[in-house]
Amino acid sequence: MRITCPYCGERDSEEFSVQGEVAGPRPRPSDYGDADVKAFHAYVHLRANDFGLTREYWYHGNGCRRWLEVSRDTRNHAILGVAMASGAGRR
Amino acid sequence: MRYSAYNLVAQALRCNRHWKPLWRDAAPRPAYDIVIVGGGGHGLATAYYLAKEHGLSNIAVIERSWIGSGNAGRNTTIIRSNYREPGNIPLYELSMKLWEGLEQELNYNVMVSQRGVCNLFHSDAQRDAYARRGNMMRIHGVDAELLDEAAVRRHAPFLDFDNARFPIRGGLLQKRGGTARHDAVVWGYARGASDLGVDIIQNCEVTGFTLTAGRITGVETTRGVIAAKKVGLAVAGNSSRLAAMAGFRLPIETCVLQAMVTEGIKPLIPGVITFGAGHFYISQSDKGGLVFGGDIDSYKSYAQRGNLPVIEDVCEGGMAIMPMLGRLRVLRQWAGNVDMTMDGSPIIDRAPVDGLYFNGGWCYGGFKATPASGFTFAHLIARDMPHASAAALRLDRFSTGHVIDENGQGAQANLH
Amino acid sequence: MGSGSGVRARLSARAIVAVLARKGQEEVLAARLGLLDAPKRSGRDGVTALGIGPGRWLLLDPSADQLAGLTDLASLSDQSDGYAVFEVWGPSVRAALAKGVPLDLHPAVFTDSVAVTVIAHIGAIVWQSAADRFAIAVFRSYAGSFWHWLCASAAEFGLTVEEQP
Amino acid sequence: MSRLAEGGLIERRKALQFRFDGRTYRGFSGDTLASALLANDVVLVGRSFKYHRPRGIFTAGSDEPNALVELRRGARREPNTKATTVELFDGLEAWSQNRFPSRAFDLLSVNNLLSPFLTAGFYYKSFMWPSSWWEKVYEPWIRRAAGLGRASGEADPDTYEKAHAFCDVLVAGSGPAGLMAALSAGRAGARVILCEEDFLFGGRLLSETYAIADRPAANWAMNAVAELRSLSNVRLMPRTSLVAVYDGNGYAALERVGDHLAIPASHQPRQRLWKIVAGRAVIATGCHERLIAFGGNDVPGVMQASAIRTFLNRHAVVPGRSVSLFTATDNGWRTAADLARAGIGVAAVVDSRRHVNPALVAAARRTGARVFLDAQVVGVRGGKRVRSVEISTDGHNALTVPCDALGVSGGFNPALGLTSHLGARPRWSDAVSAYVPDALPPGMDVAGAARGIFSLSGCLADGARAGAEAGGRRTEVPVAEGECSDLEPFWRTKRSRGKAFVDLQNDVTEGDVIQAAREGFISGEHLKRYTTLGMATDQGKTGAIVGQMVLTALTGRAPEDVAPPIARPPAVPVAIGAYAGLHRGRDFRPTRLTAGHAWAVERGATFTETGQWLRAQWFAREGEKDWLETVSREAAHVRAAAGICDVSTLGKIDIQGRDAGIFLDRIYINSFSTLPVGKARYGVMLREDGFVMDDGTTSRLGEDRYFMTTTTANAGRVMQHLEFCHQVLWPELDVQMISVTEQWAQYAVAGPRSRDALRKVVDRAFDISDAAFPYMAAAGITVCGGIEARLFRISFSGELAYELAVPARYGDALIRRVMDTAADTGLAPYGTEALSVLRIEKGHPAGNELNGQTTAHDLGLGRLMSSKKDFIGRVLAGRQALTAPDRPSLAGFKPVERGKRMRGGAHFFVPGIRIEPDHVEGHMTSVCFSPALGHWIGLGLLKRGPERIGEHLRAYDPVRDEDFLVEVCSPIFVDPEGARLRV
Ligand SMILES: Cc1cc2nc3c(=O)[nH]c(=O)nc-3n(C[C@H](O)[C@H](O)[C@H](O)COP(=O)(O)OP(=O)(O)OC[C@H]3O[C@@H](n4cnc5c(N)ncnc54)[C@H](O)[C@@H]3O)c2cc1C
Ligand SMILES: NC(=O)c1ccc[n+]([C@@H]2O[C@H](COP(=O)([O-])OP(=O)(O)OC[C@H]3O[C@@H](n4cnc5c(N)ncnc54)[C@H](O)[C@@H]3O)[C@@H](O)[C@H]2O)c1
Ligand SMILES: Cc1cc2nc3c(=O)[nH]c(=O)nc-3n(C[C@H](O)[C@H](O)[C@H](O)COP(=O)(O)O)c2cc1C
Ligand SMILES: [Zn+2]
Repeated sequence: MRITCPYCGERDSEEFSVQGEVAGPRPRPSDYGDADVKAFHAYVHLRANDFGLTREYWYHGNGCRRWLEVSRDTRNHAILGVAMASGAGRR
Repeated sequence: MRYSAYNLVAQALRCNRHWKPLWRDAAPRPAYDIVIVGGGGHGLATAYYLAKEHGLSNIAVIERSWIGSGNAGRNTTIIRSNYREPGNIPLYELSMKLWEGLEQELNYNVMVSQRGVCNLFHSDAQRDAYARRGNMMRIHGVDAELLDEAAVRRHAPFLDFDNARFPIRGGLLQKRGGTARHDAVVWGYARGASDLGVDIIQNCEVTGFTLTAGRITGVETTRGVIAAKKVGLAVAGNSSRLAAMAGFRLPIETCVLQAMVTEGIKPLIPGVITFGAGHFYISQSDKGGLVFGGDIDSYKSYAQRGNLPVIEDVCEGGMAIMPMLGRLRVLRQWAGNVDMTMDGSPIIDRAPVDGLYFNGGWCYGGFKATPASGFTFAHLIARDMPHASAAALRLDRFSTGHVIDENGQGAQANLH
Repeated sequence: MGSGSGVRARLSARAIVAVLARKGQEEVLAARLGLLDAPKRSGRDGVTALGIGPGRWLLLDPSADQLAGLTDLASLSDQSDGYAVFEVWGPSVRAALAKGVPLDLHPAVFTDSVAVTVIAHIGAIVWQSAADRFAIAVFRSYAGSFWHWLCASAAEFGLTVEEQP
Repeated sequence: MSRLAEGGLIERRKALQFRFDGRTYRGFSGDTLASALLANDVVLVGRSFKYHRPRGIFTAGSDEPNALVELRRGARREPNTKATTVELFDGLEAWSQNRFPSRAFDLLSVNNLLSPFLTAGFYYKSFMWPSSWWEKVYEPWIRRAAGLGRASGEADPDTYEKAHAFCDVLVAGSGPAGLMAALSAGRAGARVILCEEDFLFGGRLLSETYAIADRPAANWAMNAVAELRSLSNVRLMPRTSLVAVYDGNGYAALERVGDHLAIPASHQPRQRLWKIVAGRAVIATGCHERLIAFGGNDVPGVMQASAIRTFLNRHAVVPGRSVSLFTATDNGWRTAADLARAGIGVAAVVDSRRHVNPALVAAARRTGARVFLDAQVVGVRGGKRVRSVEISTDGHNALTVPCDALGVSGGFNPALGLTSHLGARPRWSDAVSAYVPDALPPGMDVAGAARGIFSLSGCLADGARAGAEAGGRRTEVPVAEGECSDLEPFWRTKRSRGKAFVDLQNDVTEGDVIQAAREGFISGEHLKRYTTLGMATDQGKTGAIVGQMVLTALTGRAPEDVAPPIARPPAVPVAIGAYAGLHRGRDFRPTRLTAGHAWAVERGATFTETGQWLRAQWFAREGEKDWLETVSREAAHVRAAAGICDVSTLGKIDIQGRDAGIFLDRIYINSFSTLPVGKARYGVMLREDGFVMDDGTTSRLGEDRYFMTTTTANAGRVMQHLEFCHQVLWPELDVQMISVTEQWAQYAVAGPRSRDALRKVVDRAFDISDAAFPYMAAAGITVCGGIEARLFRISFSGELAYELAVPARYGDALIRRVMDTAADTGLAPYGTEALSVLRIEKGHPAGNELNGQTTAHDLGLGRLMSSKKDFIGRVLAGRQALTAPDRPSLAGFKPVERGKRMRGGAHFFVPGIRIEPDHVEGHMTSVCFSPALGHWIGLGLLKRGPERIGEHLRAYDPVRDEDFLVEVCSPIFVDPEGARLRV
């Protein structure tokens, strides 16, 4: 698989590690009670795991050390877009 | 048709003209008491045990393609119950016991080969971790032996003890572990279930659910709506797709797991051997091919194929400990889509929708669980109560924190 | 190693300072030091800057002057001891490097490029220190393993080791 | 000898000797092992997989199902090697396989008689009675009988390499299509790689008697290759198979660098795996001629018609004195014509078609061959070699025609495997009666016979087209001699005598297919798996489709309704060694060495692997009887005097920026923004799921600057985590970080005399007295006369201790200097094992406790959890199961009978209570012999551990046959007040 890092250019996926699906923004805790647990549970564990278009966090660890957000098609591994992940998981 | 020595001779004398289909290739009927989605090992075993253990008969297994086309038909066939977590051991050990009687149970030889599973360790810390695991197994009545280096040398003298980057210090051996003939497991359960009246419907994809007042009343398929009082999901890598149809999300990401087989050779290695300082495990099939694999291709995929880096990684691991593999040739590489959970352990539980039951999250290790998964899932569906051996495999364990994380990797699916 | 000398190599000692732009200061910093915020070789006044990530550079042999007064623009971190830098050249240099460098080193493609990458499982930074002359920086703990890889890869062409000038 | 007096692409002046099954033969440079065997009249080459039937040579290429041999001897033995792909070299040795005792007389050929029982799926229906026999009798027997060749069982002595290549256009295959594609791309200046698995370029052109541009085709090919070779933008790679296609225009190719030599040349690998990134690829891999299912189609002497032409035209080998042909294509006739031209008798040409180009028929008749149209071969006589064929024109009566070879042409399967590696499925083409590529992966094109174009002029033109479309330019297509290439599908002879094979290597017969269908295996994939059709080393390239078509017909379907089983990589089998390249044995992974490594080696250290690092584990002294004595001595010495330990492998991260403190507050469970400059603090960080991720000390070196340390094992993961948190979660923070693990060599200097020892190197300007530099102080200093350094007063051992860091180039010099100058303080090196003893004695958690399953509370660190701020993991650490009161938590243990040696991994039980899962109280995580206490001690996780001090428990360790009582105690065994730290 070849990933075009916005900084480094096209590189083999070997240089990257993938963390998994972009799970939406990190919830903002309020009182650290049940509601927060529920929100964090969804954020940390539950995944759409889409058949088709998905967004994943890839880390260019053997490159520019940037976290990237990669849009891919899980049916055929086609890469549809790569962007710096800055702020994607912001609250 | 029962298989017996007599029968084999009789058939041979009649030029093998009178064999019957192993299972009926059924067309869907409008309604069933229970519909199991997924004609892999787990779905078929579930149907078999529903009929056999719970006396139910109005059951269909719905498979979108041919039975066994999923992970059941593409795994590296390792069976073992050498787990560490108390939530896991009972299920895998029940499975092991069922494997041990399966050919008689099914009157079908699934070629269970208990030639041992040896997990190598390479450091003192790893030895202690394996001792912890072995002890936990023994406490659960499971066989486990901790081998020192000398014992490993006797067990597998061809390993590279002297020139290894990560020297082999010993191994955890489960002698009862081994392999089974994966396709035969599918066919054996299909035959058994079909003989007990289960309809096995191939080329029929579930595309949705019908619900009344929040309760499942059936499945929509590419061959029409099929009504059902209860629906059980056993679709492995496709779990999340089915869950989405029913309106919920799972703690699962579907990743690629690859495997390889070499050209067939005369017997070379005993049982299963796994490398503890890299990603590599290997066994030899009855046909002579060395079947091996390693880590998952950690990205999400439904494509049933992987990429080169993992293959290189696996072969490097192989050459790190078994340099005699060098000239043996990889004949074929393939992959499956594995349902990786956030703690690396499976789920057998009621789904958050009434009438729907969920079995999945088997990661890269559900083949060995096939008999027990079917057995306990059938129990859950028939009795609406979890079977004791699968009681810990709950869906809500992620929100309560009762996770079953064998390797302590945490909530990242592809790390398990 | 081998016969002939299709590949020549030497270890090169350089002062290396990592310059990491403070938040929002990337452009100001780049302008101040004449840097390109890209995986390129850049810099002026005798300093070579290697772009290793957005807003991140390694400066080779910078002078104290150049580093002075950057406090609000950048965080500096001395990396002179963190890397072993190898220089390799010779008629077969590309053929030898191809055995591990996963980059297109064709003269028309890899010119003023800097690439942080991985070679034989070893993280590395690759650039051209002169035409047809490649510099490869690896973390110093890997120097032995990297050298071993280089020898194995260059052996068929003949490898000559040159002393540092 | 069956060698023609002249002709062929062999070098008759270069005679080569080789041995097969112990006998010596001669061949020529340019031969394959197969052609050389045939030239020596060796027709019987091996025995088949299941029935042990005699087998010969069926093809002339990598689609060979039968002629598998064990090549080379000793550790270089390669089982299952296709004789048709082995380039002959002087001294080659090969043996037939799967025969006992010999190729000519094989005892297991009784299986042939048992064959009514050995049909599809027989394993699954049998070997069940009595059930206890399975493990002991049946399975071992099945395994012994299975497999073909024998592996050497010895380490492969040769080396392998991997390499990267990049190009605009990658062309696989150098037949007319591939050559034209390469020419039109190459002439236009594109960067072209042309890889060809054969040792000569030219593909079928080397085997045919066509003319191209009025020259013999082989000459045209050589000219084309010469032109390509003259282009600097074109790279020609002979002996290189394109083996796989991966995502993103990635291709893998296997170059056989040294396989044509007895042993690889010096400094050369045996094989090289190329990883190629290509803008475009043109797959021009040709086609495989397929077999026909008829009785005896496996007898040695039965061959592809096209293979006969290869042996004849390229290798100048006579495949038989009198040859018959059984064909459904014009290709069979062409073979007859070539044979006749070479003066070889053609006994009969049997064509299944009623209508055949009259010119072909007339030509064949002129050679004296008997011609049968609308006819079939229904049987082959001969055991170890064809003696005659039985031909029937009406399906009932047969006529026997003597001959000693039979060429078969049942049609062609485009070699399209590579086009389906990314999942694309081919489609059926009625026009050529074959599956042809349909949708293709991005960037890939297919040309020539691989695309179902079977005429020479068509292949030339198609190659030119593909090359042009891939970025080349239109190139003139040379005029080729017209070629007849009609065919009609023909799969099987009805009512034939004897076994009709559809998979020669796996011994799958037409009968097996019929039986499988009867048993319900009507999906092609089921058929494959039930019968093993197409699963052998040739992947059924010549026959599987015939079996599939038999099934298709039986089930009343048409070929377009079914998909043939998918082809997977590799296109040809690839040695495992090639995928590993250099990374085997000790070179499996790189080794990381600290700056002080050489010094430790000189001091006689024993090393241990920690991730990729090697760390000194202990420094044995003469006379010490075992490691335990050494380690105890080292640990005791630290407590008594002073020790020095290389801790450079700890992860070190330079964290700067205005918001560095805030950032760390969010990372750690405890607070760091409040840490004064010049101070260090122990910190614990969680994963977002609430379990402990890592720990370490982090110091504040300036208002905006922190220096974080991580455990060696987690250094990479923590760095990645920090960058995630910064870049993804809180990009608004002004924080910069970079690993400085490699920049600093760091030594722990510990023990009551550690300050004295340090004073020998710390420059006088720096006061390191307890008052000036108290516990948890951190500062930049200089040592040895002006060398920049960092000093931290932190302790893992519980003693007065420091960690001293210097730029790594001084790491070696520093330790030598300290050891020299501080000799009078008794300073002695200690390794990781003593380090571990010291920390266990102090109850500090490390790897075995930071196992990813523990919470801060479990480790007794719950009090550090701030309730005043949000931090990673805080919310989920509050989950019910993570806060349950009876979670196992950290406690200390000592054996009740003090002489006992405790073991990590033992489980705790209350004495007198049954050993069963529900009664497990916890387990021992770390143990050591404590020199301070004079007995073994341990740390463990025990339910309500801290409340149970004094209780006796069983430490149950069945895998090591141990079971004795231990006493629960505080995890801090030495100096619980921490007085020794602050002196
Ligand atoms: C390469 C590889 C190696 C492995 N090695 C091992 C091993 O050595 N040991 C081990 O224990 N485990 C192993 N596993 C894991 C194991 O194969 C799986 O965990 C297990 O097979 C999953 O259960 P199953 O058999 O029911 O799944 P599957 O066979 O995948 O069954 C699921 C079925 O559901 C069907 N389906 C999906 N969606 C629908 C729908 N909408 N409608 C109808 N049907 C649908 C699928 O077509 C499929 O047939 C391996 C897996 C892979 C991929
Ligand atoms: N007369 C007929 O009926 C008939 C039928 C089919 C083909 N043909 C003839 O066959 C020829 C087909 O030409 P073409 O160029 O398409 O094919 P080709 O068979 O001439 O060449 C294909 C080449 O690809 C190589 N190859 C195969 N797989 C490879 C791989 N994975 N990696 C690298 N190399 C690989 C082969 O070794 C071969 O040299 C024409 O001459 C055509 O006339 C004739
Ligand atoms: C245990 C096991 C052994 C296998 N042995 C062979 C083999 O000997 N020959 C072969 O061609 N394929 C073999 N395969 C691979 C299958 O052909 C096939 O690739 C795999 O089941 C996945 O299916 P797919 O390739 O159709 O997707 C084996 C697979 C498994 C799981
Ligand atoms: Zn990058």
